[in-house]
Amino acid sequence: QAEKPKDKVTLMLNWYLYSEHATFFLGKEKGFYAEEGIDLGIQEGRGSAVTAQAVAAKSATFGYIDVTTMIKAAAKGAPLKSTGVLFQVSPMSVMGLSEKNIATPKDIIGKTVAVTPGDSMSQMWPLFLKVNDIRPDQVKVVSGDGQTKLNAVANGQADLLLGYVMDQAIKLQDATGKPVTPIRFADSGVNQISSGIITHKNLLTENPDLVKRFMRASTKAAEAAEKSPEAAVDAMLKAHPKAGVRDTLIVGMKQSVALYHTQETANQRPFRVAMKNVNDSLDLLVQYGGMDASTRGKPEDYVTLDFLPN
Amino acid sequence: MLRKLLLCPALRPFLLILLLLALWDLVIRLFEIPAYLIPPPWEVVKQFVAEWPRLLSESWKTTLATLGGFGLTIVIGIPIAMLIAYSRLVESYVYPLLVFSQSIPKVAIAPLFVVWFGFGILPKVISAFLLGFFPVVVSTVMGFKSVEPDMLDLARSMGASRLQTFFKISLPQALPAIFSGLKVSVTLAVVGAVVGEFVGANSGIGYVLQVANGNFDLPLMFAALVVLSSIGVILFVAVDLIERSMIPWHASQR
Amino acid sequence: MLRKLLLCPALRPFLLILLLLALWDLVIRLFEIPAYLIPPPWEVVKQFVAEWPRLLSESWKTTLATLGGFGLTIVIGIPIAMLIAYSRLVESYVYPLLVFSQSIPKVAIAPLFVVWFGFGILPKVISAFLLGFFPVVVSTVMGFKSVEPDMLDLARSMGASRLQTFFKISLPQALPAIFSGLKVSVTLAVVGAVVGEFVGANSGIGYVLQVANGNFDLPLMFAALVVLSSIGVILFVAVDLIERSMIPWHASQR
Amino acid sequence: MSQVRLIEARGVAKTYQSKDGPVESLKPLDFAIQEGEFVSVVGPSGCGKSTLLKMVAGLLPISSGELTLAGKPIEGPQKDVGIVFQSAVLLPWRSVEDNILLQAEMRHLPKAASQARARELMEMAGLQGFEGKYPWQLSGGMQQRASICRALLHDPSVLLMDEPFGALDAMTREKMNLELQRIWMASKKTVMLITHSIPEAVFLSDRVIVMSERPGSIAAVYGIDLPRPRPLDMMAAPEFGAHTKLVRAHFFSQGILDH
Amino acid sequence: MSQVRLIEARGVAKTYQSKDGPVESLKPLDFAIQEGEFVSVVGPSGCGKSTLLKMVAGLLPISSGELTLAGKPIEGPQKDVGIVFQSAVLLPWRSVEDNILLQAEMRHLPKAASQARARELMEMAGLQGFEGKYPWQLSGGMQQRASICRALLHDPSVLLMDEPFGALDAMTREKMNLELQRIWMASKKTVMLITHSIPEAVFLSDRVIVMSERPGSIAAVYGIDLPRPRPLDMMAAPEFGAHTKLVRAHFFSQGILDH
Ligand SMILES: Nc1ncnc2c1ncn2[C@@H]1O[C@H](COP(=O)(O)OP(=O)(O)OP(=O)(O)O)[C@@H](O)[C@H]1O
Ligand SMILES: Nc1ncnc2c1ncn2[C@@H]1O[C@H](COP(=O)(O)OP(=O)(O)OP(=O)(O)O)[C@@H](O)[C@H]1O
Ligand SMILES: O=[N+]([O-])[O-]
Ligand SMILES: [Mg+2]
Ligand SMILES: [Mg+2]
Repeated sequence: QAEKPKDKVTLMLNWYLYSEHATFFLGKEKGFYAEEGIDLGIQEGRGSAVTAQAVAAKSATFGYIDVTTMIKAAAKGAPLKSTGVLFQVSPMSVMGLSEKNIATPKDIIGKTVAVTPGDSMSQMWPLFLKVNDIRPDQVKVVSGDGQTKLNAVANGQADLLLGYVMDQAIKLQDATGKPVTPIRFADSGVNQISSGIITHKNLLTENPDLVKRFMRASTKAAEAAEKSPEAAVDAMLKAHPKAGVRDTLIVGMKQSVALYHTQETANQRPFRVAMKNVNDSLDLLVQYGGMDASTRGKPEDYVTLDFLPN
Repeated sequence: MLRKLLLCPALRPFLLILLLLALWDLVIRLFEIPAYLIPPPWEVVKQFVAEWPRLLSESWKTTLATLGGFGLTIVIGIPIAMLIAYSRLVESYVYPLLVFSQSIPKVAIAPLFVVWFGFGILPKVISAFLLGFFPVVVSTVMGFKSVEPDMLDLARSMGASRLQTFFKISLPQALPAIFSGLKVSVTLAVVGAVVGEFVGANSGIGYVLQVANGNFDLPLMFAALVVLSSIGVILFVAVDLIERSMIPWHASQR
Repeated sequence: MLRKLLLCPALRPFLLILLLLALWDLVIRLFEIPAYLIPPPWEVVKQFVAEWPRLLSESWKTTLATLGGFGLTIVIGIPIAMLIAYSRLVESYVYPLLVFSQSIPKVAIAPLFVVWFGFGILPKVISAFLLGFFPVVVSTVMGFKSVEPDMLDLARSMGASRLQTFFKISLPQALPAIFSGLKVSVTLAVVGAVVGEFVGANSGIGYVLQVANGNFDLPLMFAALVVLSSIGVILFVAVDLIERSMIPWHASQR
Repeated sequence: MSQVRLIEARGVAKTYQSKDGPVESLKPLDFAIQEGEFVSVVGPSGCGKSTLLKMVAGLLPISSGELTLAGKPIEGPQKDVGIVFQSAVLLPWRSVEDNILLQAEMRHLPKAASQARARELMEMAGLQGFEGKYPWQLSGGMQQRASICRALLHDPSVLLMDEPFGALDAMTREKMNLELQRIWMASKKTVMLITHSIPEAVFLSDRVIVMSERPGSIAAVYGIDLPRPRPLDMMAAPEFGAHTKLVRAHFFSQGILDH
Repeated sequence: MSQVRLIEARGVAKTYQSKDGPVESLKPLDFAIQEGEFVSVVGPSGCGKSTLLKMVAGLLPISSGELTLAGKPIEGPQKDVGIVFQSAVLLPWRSVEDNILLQAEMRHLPKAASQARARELMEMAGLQGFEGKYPWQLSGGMQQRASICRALLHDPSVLLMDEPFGALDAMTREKMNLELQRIWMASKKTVMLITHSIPEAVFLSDRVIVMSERPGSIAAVYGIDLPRPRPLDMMAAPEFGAHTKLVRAHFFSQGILDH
């Protein structure tokens, strides 16, 4: 086995290192990738869109990004496909400091919400309001980038912000030292697939074996991470001591693995998304996500489960 | 003949736009850049036409913020430059502080603006001001320091006050330098306003850019960038025209 | 007496730093700014000391990228400015294009750099260059256009070639203006390098900033900003010293 | 003529500080100019005449000695003084007329009256028709004449002139000499005139100060007791010749040039 | 003296275009300067002398007529020419010596030889000791002398000088006059000299061109047939006086000034 030349593979993440990335470090530490003859390099990213473009340009072999972003790019002609969806439950949520007693969607009425214009959460926001029978004019919206949203809530200019449960919720808590209550969109039935693995379409035909091996290793890694989020975080911190504060990362990682399965896929291995879930996400993209209905296509155009282990 | 045609002032903007589009198209074909990286020009033109009313109204807001910041630049930057040029003490303390503040990327601190200035036009104006004012300060200091000693002697011999010397001698002589700073400043102010809109605003071209980015709508994003650049060009040309009318005596205008 | 102390060149940097820290502390106390918005100075100093080796090695990478971009600025910006100053045709086409490109916020297009240039030093250098070169072009054009007609007559009377006139007459006379552009440029190049690091680099102060930002480690973030500003100040002072040694004849130096 | 010492120098010297050491420009000088007196200064190029004039004007600090105007030490620019610099120093962004009116603006003089006077002076100097032109549209001599008009605009009681007529042709120069004499006699100004023309110095002055080569010192002071007003043809008179000869002889005795 | 017409003007006129309409500066002129000839131009201030000189130098386009040098139309700056401008035009970033050596640098002359010649010329002009000084550290007259040295550095066969001695005192001026005559006689240059001093024009020239008031035209041309070399005391000779009187009389006949 030692003679077998290893394939150099780059996995480009969606962002700088944070909790949900720990999965891949755990897989690397446990040697899952090496076993598959893969020499894995993990590359930090600068947003899902950039990683999508980089993978499309073959600057990276695989990407770990928000699959809906990839779908938008693919609809515009980027030769991309997802080979497995890790977050099948959307981490999107609207959150505020617990002291404000905003625990249910109805409590949002009359409050001020900070959003980042154009991002996937802001796009699903109207739907979230609709399914909860809240009129758009019953909430006040202010816009800002990620940091601004946190500042606004911490400082009282806004009561709530749209963010991910495993990301902003923890940051807000760390910054203010006060507990935070997130209201998940998914709990109101507004669900979209989220983080997953993507790659260039050509790779699927040129080197299907590599894709299979990579997905096999990644599946094992995800399973290991589900079992022990702490070990995953420790693996990441071992590789990158500056990646964050252990306790915080562990909280985030626990939140992350909770998104690995919907009820339908509860008994399946990670990455095996239900195509109905993908289809629903496409519907949402067309209705709310600015996707042109003529380019919608079928779930199979964007996601394939053919490379996943059984 | 061709030269004359190319230099004809009425035709120039159109030729320029054509040139730009041709260049763009050429680059895309030459490097085979796919549409999800850089959209082809006609797609952008299409989106441009379709979204025109919205782009227009949003660009108006960005322009307002830019002008506000640029106005602050003039009102604050030039007097500061004056003080730096005239007082060694001020120079040795204020100048380094300005330089210090200048190397901080505004995108990194802009999120704080919202906390202080809310979500209105103010944070944009301040961001535009912060990006724009340093070039004006540096150029103006240089301009004031280049004033010929002979002319200052002349003013002193007339018993001119500091203020008079400033307004009648130093300022006119420093004008070409000041305007060179203002030209840089005005284009940076546009960038500043947009950065301000990135971090906290519900309107403006920066907002459109962010939304387009989120939707992976590259044609809209590039249309917005074109609008932005056009705002920059128009403001630059306006400053240039003001310069020409204010310093017709300068060697560069003879 | 106090004035003398304040002006003493050896003490000045220390007094300045003290002043800065005091100001910072004052602002925080005065406006009761919570630590999650702006950390108190001593926290930053602590983090600064703790992370010093890392900050030093990362800042070195940022400085390299800055210098690379600044070098490009000089090598590309000044010749372009020359062409603009000497040819009406080039001026009427190239100048608007430059202005056009200038009003695009680099943060908006920088992500494309990653796709094209990867994660090496190249995207940082290019970003530093793009941010820095416009001020140099504008100032240099102004400098060349301000050259006195008398001196050009002198050169022509000596049968000087265009190149000779440029190097012996126009360039020296434009130097103060060029340097004023370079000073703005060098601080912007620092910002450019950092913006480049934001979008595509795994090292440098920009990277530290982003990571600190992601971890909500404000003291580290501010320590990084201080390092960044210091790089800016040092480079600015270096350009200033070169200026002083190159144009001791100028009115501003007498 | 009153006998009040308006300008008085006691041991006034000047050493310029330059990067390669001090440059001694003027050895200690002693002289006095009475109120209403017309004094010319002649001397070889580079002997320090302009330096002296700038110190009297309060534009250049003295290095040692005592320099007083009306008894008070000169420590900065003086108020009631008009200066013609050796170079015209016209502001390129102002028309000829506006350059002349700068004097009025700086001194807050009434506008209409100043304008009228500016027109008058320009006519006197032969600049009519060029009021609206910019300095670079003028010939060298015209620029110099414009700067003379500027110095006269506010009718100062002290006039300091550094080779004001150097760029003028003989006729224009003689005409300006006559004008200057007329103005001086009418308004009894105190005048200090630097010139390279010995006949001009003799023709206009009550006294001529002759300076020696660099570093400058006062070689001699000659009183010119010719009657006033002096017509141009007085230049042909033997007394006039005697005076110029005296000054000239003094010069050549320094052995600069064998005659 | 050879009889080759080196510089020839036929109907040369100049009208400046300015924002408020054209300014006629020179009416059509006809004149010729022989090779090796020393010609002076005198005329009232603003009559167009500097304009004429710049056109001969090829620095200013003519508005109409024909202007040739050695038979070829002057269309740009000429090579073998040395020019002294009315103002010194020294580069502020160069020392006096380097200002003079600029001429050598621009013309790619050998460095050592040029340096030696520059030192020689500076000594001739009384600038020794100021080689390393910057222009603003010189007196007005010294600046002018430096610009004369620069014009002579490359030993041009044609010398165009615009009031080169205007800022010099009488003695330095006479000394420079003698030097110029010596240089001219030794190297047989063709010289066109603009001056405001009629004695200087007569003393130095083969012919004196007298111009009339603005817009300038040629009022008269006088040949000066005094023997060479001319010592300074020739100025006292009656023939000399006759010449100056002729020129001067011509001037005053224009009624500029009653004598
Ligand atoms: N700023 C300066 N720095 C150093 N030396 C100077 C400066 N200004 C003048 N000098 C020197 O002082 C001396 C006298 O200069 P000044 O201009 O007073 O002479 P001047 O008598 O007016 O000569 P001219 O008749 O040529 O105008 C000269 O040797 C000159 O080099
Ligand atoms: N650039 C210009 N634009 C317009 N008019 C000009 C320009 N240069 C000179 N003139 C005009 O041309 C005329 C002649 O000027 P010129 O400098 O040739 O005179 P000059 O005979 O040399 O006078 P001076 O003896 O005073 O130097 C003047 O009336 C002047 O106003
Ligand atoms: O800070 N920026 O110039 O993008
Ligand atoms: Mg002088
Ligand atoms: Mg002239």
